[in-house]
Amino acid sequence: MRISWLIGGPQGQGVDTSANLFGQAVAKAGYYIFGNREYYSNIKGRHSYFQTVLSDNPVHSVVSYADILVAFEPETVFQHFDEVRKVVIYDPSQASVSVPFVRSMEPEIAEEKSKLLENEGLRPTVNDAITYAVKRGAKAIGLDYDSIVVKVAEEVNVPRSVAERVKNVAAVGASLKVLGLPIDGLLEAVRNAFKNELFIRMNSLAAKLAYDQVPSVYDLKPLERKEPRVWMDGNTAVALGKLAGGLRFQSYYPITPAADESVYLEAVETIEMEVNALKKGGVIVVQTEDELAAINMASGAALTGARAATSTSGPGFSLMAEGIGWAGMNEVPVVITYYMRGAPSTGQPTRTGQADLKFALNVSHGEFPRIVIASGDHVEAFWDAIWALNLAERYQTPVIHLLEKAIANSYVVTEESNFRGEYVIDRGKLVRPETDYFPRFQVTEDGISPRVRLGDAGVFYSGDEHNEWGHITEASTNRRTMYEKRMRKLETADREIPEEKRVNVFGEGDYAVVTWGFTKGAILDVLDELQAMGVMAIQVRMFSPYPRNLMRKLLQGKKAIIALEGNYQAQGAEVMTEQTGVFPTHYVLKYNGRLITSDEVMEGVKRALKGERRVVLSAGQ
Amino acid sequence: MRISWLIGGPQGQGVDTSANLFGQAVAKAGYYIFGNREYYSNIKGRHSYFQTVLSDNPVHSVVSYADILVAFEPETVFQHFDEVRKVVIYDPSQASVSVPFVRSMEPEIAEEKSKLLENEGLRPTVNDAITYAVKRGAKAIGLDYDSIVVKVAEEVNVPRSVAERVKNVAAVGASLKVLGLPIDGLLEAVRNAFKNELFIRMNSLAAKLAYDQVPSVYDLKPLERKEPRVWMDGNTAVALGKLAGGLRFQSYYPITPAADESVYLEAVETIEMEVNALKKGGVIVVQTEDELAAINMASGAALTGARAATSTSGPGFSLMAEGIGWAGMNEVPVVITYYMRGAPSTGQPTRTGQADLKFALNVSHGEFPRIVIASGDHVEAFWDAIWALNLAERYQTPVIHLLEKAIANSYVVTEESNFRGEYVIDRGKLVRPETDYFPRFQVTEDGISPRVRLGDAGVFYSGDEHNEWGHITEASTNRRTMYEKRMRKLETADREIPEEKRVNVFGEGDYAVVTWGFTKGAILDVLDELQAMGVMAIQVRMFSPYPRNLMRKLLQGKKAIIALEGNYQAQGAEVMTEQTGVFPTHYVLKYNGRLITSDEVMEGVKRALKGERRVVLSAGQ
Amino acid sequence: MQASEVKTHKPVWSDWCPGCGNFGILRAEELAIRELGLDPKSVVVVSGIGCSGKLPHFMNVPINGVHTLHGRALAFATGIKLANPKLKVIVNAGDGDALGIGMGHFVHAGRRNIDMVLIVHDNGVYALTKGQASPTLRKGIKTKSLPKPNVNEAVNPLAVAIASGYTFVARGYAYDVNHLKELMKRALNHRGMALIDVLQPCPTYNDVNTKEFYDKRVYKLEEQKDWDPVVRKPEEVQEKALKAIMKSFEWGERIPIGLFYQNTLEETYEDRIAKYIENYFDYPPALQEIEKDGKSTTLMDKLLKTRRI
Amino acid sequence: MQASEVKTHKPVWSDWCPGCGNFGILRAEELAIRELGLDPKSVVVVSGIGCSGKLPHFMNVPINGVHTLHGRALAFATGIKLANPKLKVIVNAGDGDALGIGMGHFVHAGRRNIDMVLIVHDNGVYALTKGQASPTLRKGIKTKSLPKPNVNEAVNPLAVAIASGYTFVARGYAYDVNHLKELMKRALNHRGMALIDVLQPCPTYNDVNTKEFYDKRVYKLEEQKDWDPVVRKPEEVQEKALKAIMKSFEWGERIPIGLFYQNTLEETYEDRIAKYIENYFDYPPALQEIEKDGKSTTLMDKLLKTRRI
Ligand SMILES: Cc1ncc(C[n+]2csc(CCOP(=O)(O)OP(=O)(O)O)c2C)c(N)n1
Ligand SMILES: Cc1ncc(C[n+]2csc(CCOP(=O)(O)OP(=O)(O)O)c2C)c(N)n1
Ligand code: SF4
Ligand code: SF4
Ligand SMILES: [Mg+2]
Ligand SMILES: [Mg+2]
Repeated sequence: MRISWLIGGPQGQGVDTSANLFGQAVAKAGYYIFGNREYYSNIKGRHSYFQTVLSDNPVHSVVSYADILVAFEPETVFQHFDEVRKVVIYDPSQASVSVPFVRSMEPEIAEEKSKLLENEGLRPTVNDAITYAVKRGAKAIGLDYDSIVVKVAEEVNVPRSVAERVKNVAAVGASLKVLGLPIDGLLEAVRNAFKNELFIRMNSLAAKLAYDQVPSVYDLKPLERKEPRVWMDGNTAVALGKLAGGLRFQSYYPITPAADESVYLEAVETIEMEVNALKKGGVIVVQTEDELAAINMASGAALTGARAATSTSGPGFSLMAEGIGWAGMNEVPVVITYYMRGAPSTGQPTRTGQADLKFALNVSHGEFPRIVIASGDHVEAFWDAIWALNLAERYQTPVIHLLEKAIANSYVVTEESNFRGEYVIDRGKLVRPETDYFPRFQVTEDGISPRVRLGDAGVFYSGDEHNEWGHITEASTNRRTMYEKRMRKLETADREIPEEKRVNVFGEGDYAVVTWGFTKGAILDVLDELQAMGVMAIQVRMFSPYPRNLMRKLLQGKKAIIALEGNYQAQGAEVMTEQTGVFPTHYVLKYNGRLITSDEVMEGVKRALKGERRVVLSAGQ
Repeated sequence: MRISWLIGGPQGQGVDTSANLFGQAVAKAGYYIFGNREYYSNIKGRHSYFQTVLSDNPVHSVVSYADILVAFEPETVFQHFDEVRKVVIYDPSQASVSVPFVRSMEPEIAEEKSKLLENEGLRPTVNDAITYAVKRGAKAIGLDYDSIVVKVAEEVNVPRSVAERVKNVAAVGASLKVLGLPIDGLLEAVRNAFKNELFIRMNSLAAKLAYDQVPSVYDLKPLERKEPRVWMDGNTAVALGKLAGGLRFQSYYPITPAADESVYLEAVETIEMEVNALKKGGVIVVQTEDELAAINMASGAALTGARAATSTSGPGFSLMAEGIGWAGMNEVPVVITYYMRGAPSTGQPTRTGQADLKFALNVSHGEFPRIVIASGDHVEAFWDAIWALNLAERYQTPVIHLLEKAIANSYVVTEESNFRGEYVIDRGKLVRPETDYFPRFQVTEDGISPRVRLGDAGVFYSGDEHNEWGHITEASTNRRTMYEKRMRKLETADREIPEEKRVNVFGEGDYAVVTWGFTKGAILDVLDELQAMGVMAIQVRMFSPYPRNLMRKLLQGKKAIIALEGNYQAQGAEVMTEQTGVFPTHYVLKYNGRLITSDEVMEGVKRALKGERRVVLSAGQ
Repeated sequence: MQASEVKTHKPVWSDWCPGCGNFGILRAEELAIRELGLDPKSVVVVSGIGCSGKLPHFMNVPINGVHTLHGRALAFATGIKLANPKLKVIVNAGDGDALGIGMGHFVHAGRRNIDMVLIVHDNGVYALTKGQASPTLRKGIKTKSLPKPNVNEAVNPLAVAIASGYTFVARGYAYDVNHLKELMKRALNHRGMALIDVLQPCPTYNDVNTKEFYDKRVYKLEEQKDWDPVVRKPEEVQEKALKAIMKSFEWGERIPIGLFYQNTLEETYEDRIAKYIENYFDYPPALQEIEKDGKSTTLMDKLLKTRRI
Repeated sequence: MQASEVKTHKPVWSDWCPGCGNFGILRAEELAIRELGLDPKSVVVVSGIGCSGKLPHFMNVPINGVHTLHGRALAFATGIKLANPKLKVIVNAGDGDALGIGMGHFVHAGRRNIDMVLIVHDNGVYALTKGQASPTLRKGIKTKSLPKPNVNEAVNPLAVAIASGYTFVARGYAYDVNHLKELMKRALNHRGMALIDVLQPCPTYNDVNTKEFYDKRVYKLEEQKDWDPVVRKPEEVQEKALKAIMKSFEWGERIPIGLFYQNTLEETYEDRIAKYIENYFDYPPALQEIEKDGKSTTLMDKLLKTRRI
């Protein structure tokens, strides 16, 4: 069982809040959830929507349709009427509103949607859009928002303009009824969400009124939960992982969709630690003047012995290129958490993307060990954040941790135990010296030199080629020695890190889907179906050092190799070919700024196996 | 016939001048020349040297030995005694100076060279270093610099401290005698080089005195020249190419080894043009506050219709990443001339490198057409500079023109006609609009939209995803359409640009050397020898769009594919594998900051063909 | 659906929040362009990234709009203006944009004194990224979007501008459209680098520097009898600059708006270029015919001959 | 040959040109560190790229040297200092470094008021790239390395520093080692962000601002009777800042060196952090024992529980 619920509305008018309340109510009823937020790079007024997929089994992705669409204003109806399957909740008093009156709607979308209606002989009105949905089998439920608003205003004794705000909670109340779930979870969530007693009363009332107004369509029952579950979005998962991994310094410059991670860390302030003398630590979070400062501050902090990271998105990462090179040259353990969004340039700041892999792998001029990992879901994001910090310190080199807006701004409800376990910390060759001066860059067999904190002995660093002491030298023999020493670290890492840890394999079969990042979740959600078709899936989790041998083995003899990625070039596949010589036979790609959905995975794979060499997916408003 | 002459001395003490004078004298005598300068990232005092290879045939590279070594102070003897083959000219009055007294010598080099002498039972003195060379068959010529200085001081009536400066011209005078060439060319060069009559007299006298002091070893004769020849270094070749290609705006931030190109352009000021009304144009050169400004200013200028470029090296290019992405998103015809030097980070600012290819190919987040070309020598650099400007405007996208310090700071003497011919200008779809507003990003079949100048109609640009009018839109359908439109341009370019133009093939045979950039010259200089062994050479000149099909064809059935590159990873080969699935069988690599020499090419290829899978070259001080 | 099927330019919906100060800036700018009778096609409005950065898209005149990168608007504008000095270039930037990430360009633009106008949307916050403190927010202030009081000292954009060489330095107020428009007209008529720092309430994130806050504090320098900020003789430069800097520190119960400093004597960067490049103003880079029948018009003969050996 | 076979630290040859002003700065800095009795190991000298940037490598005391990127030294230094406030952090940067490409960080460092010292090697040129004009070279000046007179106006680093919040602003002279050393000691003792702009002749490229040029112009503020640049009461801040700015414009026949401005009242950025993070000064990020027996010491239980649903 898997139900997709979608609520929309203008940015800044409570869509998020209502989706949260809905999620909490459903989670409290024992359901697993995957939720995703889509919004414009805008503060108020543009259409944003929240899709929540609930299930009695763990769920990891969204779908390209809405079983239940919830609208309290016209644009949501216009944007989504063609996605509804089962139920659409709308405001009948707005039935006559037509597309041209919705100024916030982009001309491209207005035109596209009007045409859709026109093709069916319908006019571009709310009424006709609902008709469209009903014709396709959906049940239309008109919710009398106005009467609810009026009642709330009366009962709680507030002006109507204030009571207007309850519409979205009303929508949630109605949704619960449609699902057949009790309303208590929602009322509890409302009590937790609002501090103000008045708001609690207003919203509880609205929820109840709406609940009573609509029929049940589904017949869901509250489920047992065996162990505690948590609500985890991607930004928080990474922040928590970093804390568990001993992060003590984070610099950042605000950018979507990375900033929330830093904001979370900043709020933590003092940290409890299991240490004898002074029990409490703290993570310093610095909002910098730009991303050039962010990466270089983090490197500076790392030189003192603090575990340090920065977090950014494409434009910021572009600005960090030079600093990452310095960190590579100076063997600085620094982590760059990199949330991909719509690119190139400013691109689509609030939409997802998966097109920065090769930039991450090759960032900055020259050669040095760049370690690049890419997480596939929220749980992986948490553990990878710890892993990244350990890799950085063990191999003394920048580690780039790739994620996507799709993970950052989506959330799962899943077992808390997924985030518990042994948090291993590997500080590598961090030592306490006894001498006045310390040769920081000693040549060793594995390429890794003993490392000291600034302040423990006189050490030198330089972005210029340097000798073992960190002093500049241009001698050609030293150049070669130090160059090889640095590059050897990547070979060491390649030897030490089990390739099995760098790849996730799902199922078995003659056909392989090769993917990375968020798409993992979409695959997991249709794995049974894929398996039934003889399709297995391979998710690359570490791109550098690349799991060359294992990948060769896995790809060998496959009847089809389908590259499934959120970009145009199939960058993951390009790296695969570079490393293994193997080309994909098919491509299933998506680059319209929206998440790859689980049903699209099925569609793509099926079309590919029917012979389409390149399938381009395009679901999502 | 090919003779390698090498002069060394402390930076800032006339080594360059003397090498120039020598080159002019030899060129005037009808010889072809290739000259290369090696120097520290230092203003005064560190060891710099100039190697000049002269030949009766065109010459394109240096060799790893000095037939004639010219020293006027101890460090040059210590740095190069083990490279001499035929003649070493030195100052016998310094015979007893020993390594520890030469403070400017880096400890690494001091130790290395002392050990070399020690292994032969010699002490680290000038005297013993000369002995070492003599033992290996060189002839030692002691030039009595002091007596020359004294004589010059007397005759011209200047203090000895002033006369000291003539030492290096004296060394050149002696060199000409050693070669058996007449002195007139040098005297003429001295007259042209110095404005001050006193200096002309001093230096001419010194040259003559030295000329008379030493014996002839070679027996060169002045040669006929059929057509005019020019003296061309890489920075100037590019600057001239840009002018021929219609460049009118260049922004730059000073950086080695790129800045001299901009300095040259700045000096040009007013340009003569074959246009009716106003006959004179001009190229604006702006020294910016940083490289972020440099790329973005160039993009701004390009939007107005001016052909615009910027020129930089690794650290600057790293800072340009974000700006290049904006140019890609906004389809700006802008050229980035990228001189590679020792990397990563500040690296070795004055040494060569070839390790930035994959960064150039993948620079900035997201996907957009990046056109990347790499020149193999000075003549190619000139024509590629024009080509780059044309490609940028035809495909409306940033073009990265890769060169190396090895080309920038080296020079050739070659026929002037190599730089003459038809300078084609392709402005692509630049139009004059008739309307108030103009949709800058019209969707077309080839992906290329008509383009107008800012000021000709209201047009809009945005780094955000935009519609045909350049206005921001986040609609998922528009996102896909515009994304594909942009990427299509690269496919159009791939179709339109003959693959033959993207690859140079030298000779034929069962074995292939695959290379790019400066190494072309070294190969050309030993092509006969390679051919005799059945080895052909393939030089990739355009990496994006990659000449996939031609390369596949060329590589097919080869018994060995030897990747010959100036980096550690063999980046050119990595791209080759990514694009063709073909792996090299052998690697010949060099990454010690020094040029790959022609004799090293032979050494490397031979060792590879004997079975060494990875040969690392390391010639050069 | 492709815009190609439409092919008429549609005005873009201004997606700023209701009551946003940006509306006032937009309106004043449109009016200034119109009232000065500028040919809109020769006007280029360059912007950075932020709520402010969207401004050119919202203009209801067929100007050129170049919506650039966060912090880099001035660099693009410089390239545009120098390649074609016939264009009128206006830069709209956020305070984070111009004074945070873009501070380097801000200072260096002053040193060049190019004939452009920079309009800073000074709202005290990084609005488009949800209200973090911008460089003009004073230390210790806690807007509703901040979890704790601001830890950084504020910059004084007017003082830094004067210290950096701007030759026209003013402050406007977004809700006094008329006054702002007049300032813009003066700035557009000024030959040299002009800054107008506009107090721009952001009702969504900045609940400290609101309309109410400013309405009762703002006063006009033009209405002060003895205020003469214009340098007319070289000897006055230092004195007037210092006076303006002093004035710029006035912030509290009373906040001055209007022209703080104008130096009409300084030559522009373009003037300096024209000393070396003949015809620069008449035949600038953007307009040179570099091509004829597919071939270069640039004469290379002389240049090549200088390389002969 | 590997340094591993040597394993004793050798002093590095200072490869500056004979007569370079940098020698004086190096000497003064070594002396200041010694005379203050600082533990060299706890001193971190951070530098940028340029002739100036090599300074830490040339120091004859076992300090820590971090030779960073062009323009970014302050950013690295900030990370170092905040992660371990027990360290003494000194930044040496070229004028191109600190005031050209690094201008953004220069200004924002003032806003933070971190307890560090920035020493600018003010030689008027981009020396290591062969003498292009740096941001402190005045307009119209033609040094021997420039093909034409400088087209840009100079920045006034002292004025910009004061306008940006530096709490200690001084100017030194490279050839007056003793005076410079004393300034450095005062700066090192100051709690907050300190700038010393050092007039540093570059005999190789700058033949205008030479030793001769400065020797006859430079005078010491300390020797002026009525010069008191230290803010001791909050009311004095603005007045003393303005006086200092005014003084900083003095350039011509007489050039003042010494302390221009010092504000001892302003809290540091570290103080502001310490308000939110217990034990910050005693147990800073760099020194926290995050690991025990290979496992994390950070307690995650509470944090995870807040996510429960
Ligand atoms: C290099 C880079 N870093 C970060 C961002 C994210 N970003 C978008 S808008 C913005 C700040 C906007 O603040 P401001 O410049 O004051 O403009 P406002 O929105 O207040 O008008 C930031 C940091 C970006 N676009 N580019
Ligand atoms: C990003 C970047 N751009 C350019 C350079 C080249 N570069 C090296 S030193 C230098 C300028 C040095 O001038 P300044 O900072 O004044 O230091 P000085 O040499 O005068 O001490 C430049 C531009 C660089 N290293 N990095
Ligand atoms: S967030 Fe603030 S600045 Fe942005 S549009 Fe809304 S009110 Fe205006
Ligand atoms: S070039 Fe100038 S600054 Fe650099 S070392 Fe020489 S004299 Fe000093
Ligand atoms: Mg702002
Ligand atoms: Mg300098």
